[in-house]
Amino acid sequence: MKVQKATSPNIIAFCCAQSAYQAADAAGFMRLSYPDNIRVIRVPCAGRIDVLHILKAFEKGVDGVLVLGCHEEACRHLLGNIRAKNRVQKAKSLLQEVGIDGRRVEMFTLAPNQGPRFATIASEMTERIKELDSMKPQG
Amino acid sequence: MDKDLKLGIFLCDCGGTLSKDIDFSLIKTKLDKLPDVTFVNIGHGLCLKAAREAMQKDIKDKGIDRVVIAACSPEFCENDFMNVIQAAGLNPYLLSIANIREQCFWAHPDKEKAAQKAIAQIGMAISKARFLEPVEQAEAPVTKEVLVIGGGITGIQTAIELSNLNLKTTLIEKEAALGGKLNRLASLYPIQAIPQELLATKLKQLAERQNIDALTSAELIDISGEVGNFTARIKRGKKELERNFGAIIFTTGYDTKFSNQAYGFELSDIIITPSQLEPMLMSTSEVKEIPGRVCFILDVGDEHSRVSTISALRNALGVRQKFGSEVSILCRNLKVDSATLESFYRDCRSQGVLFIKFDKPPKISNEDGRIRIEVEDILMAGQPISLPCDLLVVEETSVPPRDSDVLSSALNIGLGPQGFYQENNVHLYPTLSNREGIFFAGNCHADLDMMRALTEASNVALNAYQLLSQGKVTVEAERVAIDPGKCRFCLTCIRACPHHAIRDVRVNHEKMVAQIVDLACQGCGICTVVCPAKAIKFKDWSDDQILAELELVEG
Amino acid sequence: MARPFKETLSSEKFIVTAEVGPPKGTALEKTLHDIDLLKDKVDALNVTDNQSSVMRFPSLGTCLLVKERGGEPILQMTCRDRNRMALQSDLLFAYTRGIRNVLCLTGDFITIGDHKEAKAVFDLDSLQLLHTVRTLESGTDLGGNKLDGAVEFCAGATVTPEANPIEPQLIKFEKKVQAGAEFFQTQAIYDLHNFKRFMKHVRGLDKNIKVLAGIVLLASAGMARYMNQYTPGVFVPQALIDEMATAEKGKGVKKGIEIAGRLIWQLREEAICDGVHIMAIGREEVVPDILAASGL
Amino acid sequence: MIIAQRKPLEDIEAMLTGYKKLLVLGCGTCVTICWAGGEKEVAILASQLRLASKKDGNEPLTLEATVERQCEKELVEALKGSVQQVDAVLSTACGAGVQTVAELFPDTPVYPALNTMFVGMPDREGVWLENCRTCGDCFLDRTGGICPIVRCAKGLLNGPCGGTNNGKCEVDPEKDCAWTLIYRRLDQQGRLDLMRKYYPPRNFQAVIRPGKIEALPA
Repeated sequence: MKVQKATSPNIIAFCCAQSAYQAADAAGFMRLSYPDNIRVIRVPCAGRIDVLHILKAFEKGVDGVLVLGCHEEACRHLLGNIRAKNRVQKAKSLLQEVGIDGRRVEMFTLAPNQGPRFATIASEMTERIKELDSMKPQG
Repeated sequence: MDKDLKLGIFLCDCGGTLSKDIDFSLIKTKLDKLPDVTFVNIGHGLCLKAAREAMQKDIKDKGIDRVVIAACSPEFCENDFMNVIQAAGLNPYLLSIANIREQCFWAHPDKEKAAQKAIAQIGMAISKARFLEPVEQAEAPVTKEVLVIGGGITGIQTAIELSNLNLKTTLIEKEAALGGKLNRLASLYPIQAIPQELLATKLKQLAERQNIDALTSAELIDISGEVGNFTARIKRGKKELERNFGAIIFTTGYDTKFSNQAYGFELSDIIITPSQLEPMLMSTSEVKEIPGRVCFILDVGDEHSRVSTISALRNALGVRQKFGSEVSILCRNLKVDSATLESFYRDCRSQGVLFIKFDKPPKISNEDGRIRIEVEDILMAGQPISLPCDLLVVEETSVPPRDSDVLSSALNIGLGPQGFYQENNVHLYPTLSNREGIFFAGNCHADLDMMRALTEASNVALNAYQLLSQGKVTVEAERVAIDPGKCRFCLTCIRACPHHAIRDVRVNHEKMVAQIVDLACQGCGICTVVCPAKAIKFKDWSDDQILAELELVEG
Repeated sequence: MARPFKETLSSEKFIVTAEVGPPKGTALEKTLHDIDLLKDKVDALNVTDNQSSVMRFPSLGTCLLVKERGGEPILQMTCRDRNRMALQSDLLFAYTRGIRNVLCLTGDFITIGDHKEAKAVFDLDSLQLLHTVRTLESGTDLGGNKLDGAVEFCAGATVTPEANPIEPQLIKFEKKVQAGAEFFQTQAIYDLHNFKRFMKHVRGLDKNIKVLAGIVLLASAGMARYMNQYTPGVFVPQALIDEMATAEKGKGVKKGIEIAGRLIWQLREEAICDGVHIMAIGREEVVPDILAASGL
Repeated sequence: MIIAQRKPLEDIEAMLTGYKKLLVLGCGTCVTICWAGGEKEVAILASQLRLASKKDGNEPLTLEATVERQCEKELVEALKGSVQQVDAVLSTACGAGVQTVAELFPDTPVYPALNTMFVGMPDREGVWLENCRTCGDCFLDRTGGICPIVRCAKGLLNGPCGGTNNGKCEVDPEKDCAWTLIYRRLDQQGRLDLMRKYYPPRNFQAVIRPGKIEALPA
């Protein structure tokens, strides 16, 4: 199916259902506006997010990936968020290897009630990706 | 991915609030054209009873085999809709939800863009739906018996609470008598009772219960098995016994330790710890000479704990009442964290206990068999005070009981930075360990006063009750499952599972492979990711589903 | 002609040896100058073998120069760059050219040097090299074949008194004694308290073991701190670092000479050990000053 | 088990210049367990290669497969169909696996994606340690089960060098000094006499390379 392309850039946010996904909901509750180009994929824990998911996202043509999990020491599964952090680091270096700027992937942590933080992260990441896009050589 | 699917899409405009600016029928028209979409319906409140019944009917009538719901956040509606489609005869996991309320219409004021995003999100949900798989429910039997480790007041109370809930309980205590610290304390806080009398009452209650087996001089050797079906080996004298339990509760409490390194001097006849003072207060006849002035000192090493604050206040009052001595408490800053403790502190003051607060640790010297304390009192603008005293009571720090580390590594349960047991998530699940079916109560994992410890005792008993009361629990069977053919038995998942829910088994008595224990699995998906052979499938968060969602991202 | 080192060892004299480092390349002027300066002031000149795994002019070649100019050379041999065949043939050659002293070392590891990708040989270790010397002396080689003309060497070994833990080091030391090491040269020592304790242990084993304390010239407080942090088995006490720090800018070496001289004086005065081995590391020209400062 | 590590992507790309169709071929045994060349790593490498070539404007075909053991001819043989579809094979196996594929498919170039590092064991998650040099003349009976040939940087047989640094190795302060470990183990077992013995030079030709073992037919 063809869906109309979202306002560029395309950003995928993998959101832990324990925290970040709820923070995204909270942003909606509070009617906080953030760029509509963010596509949320809900996961049970940040520890479910795989380096491969991030790489595949870039294969599909996304411009940026956010990995959003619980604050440190607040993971329902103890170290899921720490694992996610390490995997984001790994993904950054794998992407650098193929010439994609590692700053296109970032991990942030949030609490379920941090709607404003979610909106800020979404906006800042969008700005960051726009800036990186503008630095890309044309043609 | 199944070839011929019958997708049913249910849109909800949330009582018309979402369709104010956007025509949902336009969205419906787009969705209608998609392959495999059998049915698209616009509802005005899918959370209403009538709408649900209609949905069930539609599912049945149209032969829908995958349900996509576009409504509010799955955080609110997922469980409900799972029940709805289950009632319609579908496996509840054949459901995919697009969040078009919180994460679309509520977040994006530009309704056109919000609608575009909604369509994209629905597209992602449809894409995911193609890869959904049923997850079956299964019943797992559980042993309706609980092991409580540690026979102090928390353990005793936990056993009594479990007994009240009709759960057979074995309470083990490594010492020869139950009661732990209650045997050795001179007073209690906040209960105004003689500790030994309170203990006697509790022991009497314990003895009356048919379903509590209290074993003293008993130590845990090891525990095998998983939640619902643990086997504990317990050593009692020369005998060793083996029993099965459905749940295990740690109430091992804490030990105390005086750190002479922090103080820079050793204990003596006139420098003692609270543990040495309490027996003197319990039988004053043993005290040869009544001390004229007694000083308590806190905060020389680390900041004092709740336990040591209470100890200092209780004993200061005890000394004041039993000996009539002059009593001072020297501390950096007394921390009272409840109205009850505040009033206890006021009591101490009104009964003549002096509080001296310092910034710089006091100088303590020995002078002709007496102690001289030199301190700058910050309440008196740092004025130096020279305080002679006959007895100095230093602070003891709480340390984990001696074999905590052995038990924790044997059972794969975590220890926190100070070596006490670490809760699964201290904020959300204060009495849960990282392993299903193993719980903590009392001071083995937190710095608690007695009332708080007793509250935890009843909480934790309810935790165990919830798990065991039916003699069986319903679990999702193989929700996360390891393909034995692909498993290389590299142990990566077994090492990585935060809940120790993966064990090794032999398939057909031949090949060793890892297998997930459904009852212990808490569904985080960490194993799925770490597996280097990609042998682990998380059925309702599979790679296929996640990648299918990505599929729709590009325009 | 210099006195054979073996004779010096059996005399009652307080022994002094100094280290000579061969050049990187073929310009031998400084090395020759150092040899001429020191050959009559010390009992033997000890020539390093690709020291710190840095490729240089060979130890054997430099020993020949020492010999030519009338000095008494000690040939350092490490096991890093040559296998047992090369080591044996070098020993045969050295003997025929009048080199009579050999110091058997394991050698630093390759990666600290300037040929980081080279193969580290280590076919033998220092102890096995000592045995090799003794085997060649008995008229056979390591393959058990009879030699047509044997060798005779005064063979020494090294020890690190400040190694941590010390016990395994002492076990190996004893094995070297049993293998017939005739003298020991130590890693740099600065703390005489520790060194005395080590020597007490050595004397307890065998009163006749000859130990030459390693004296490395300090050039600055920074160098002392660096060695404490990065050179295993070297410990410079804080008091000495502080003392080095009192030196005016550019006068560090002078202070270092003073300290080295004082250490040597005390080692001799209190008869702590049998002699010293001075390692000036590139500043061989100040060795006479050190000797003067020590009263020798 | 054999421990391997992936080569930098840059090196891999340099080998593969000009190929349009590739098979990335994993191995399901040692290199799966050490996270270097199992199905997961094959997927990551293939994804990287696709991303890299997409950036260059190419859209090459990248097939992925993993065999149980790439050093077994019969198991690799089964991949004939896939190999025939591609211009080159990129193997994420150890050197033995790469050579098996090369031998079976002599017409197709085979490239190594990994460096085979050593024989070792997992220490903790994601960390592997070398502890066997495959010297062919096992010495462990004399050293309390700790191999100085591989765990001492210099492979010393008669005790530590002078570089023991608080029980660590002078070559790499992150690593334990093998002889300190051996000393402690033998001391613990009351067997220090083993350390006091002199051990003559090793037989470096215990395995005449290339190694070959012929067992009697079973």
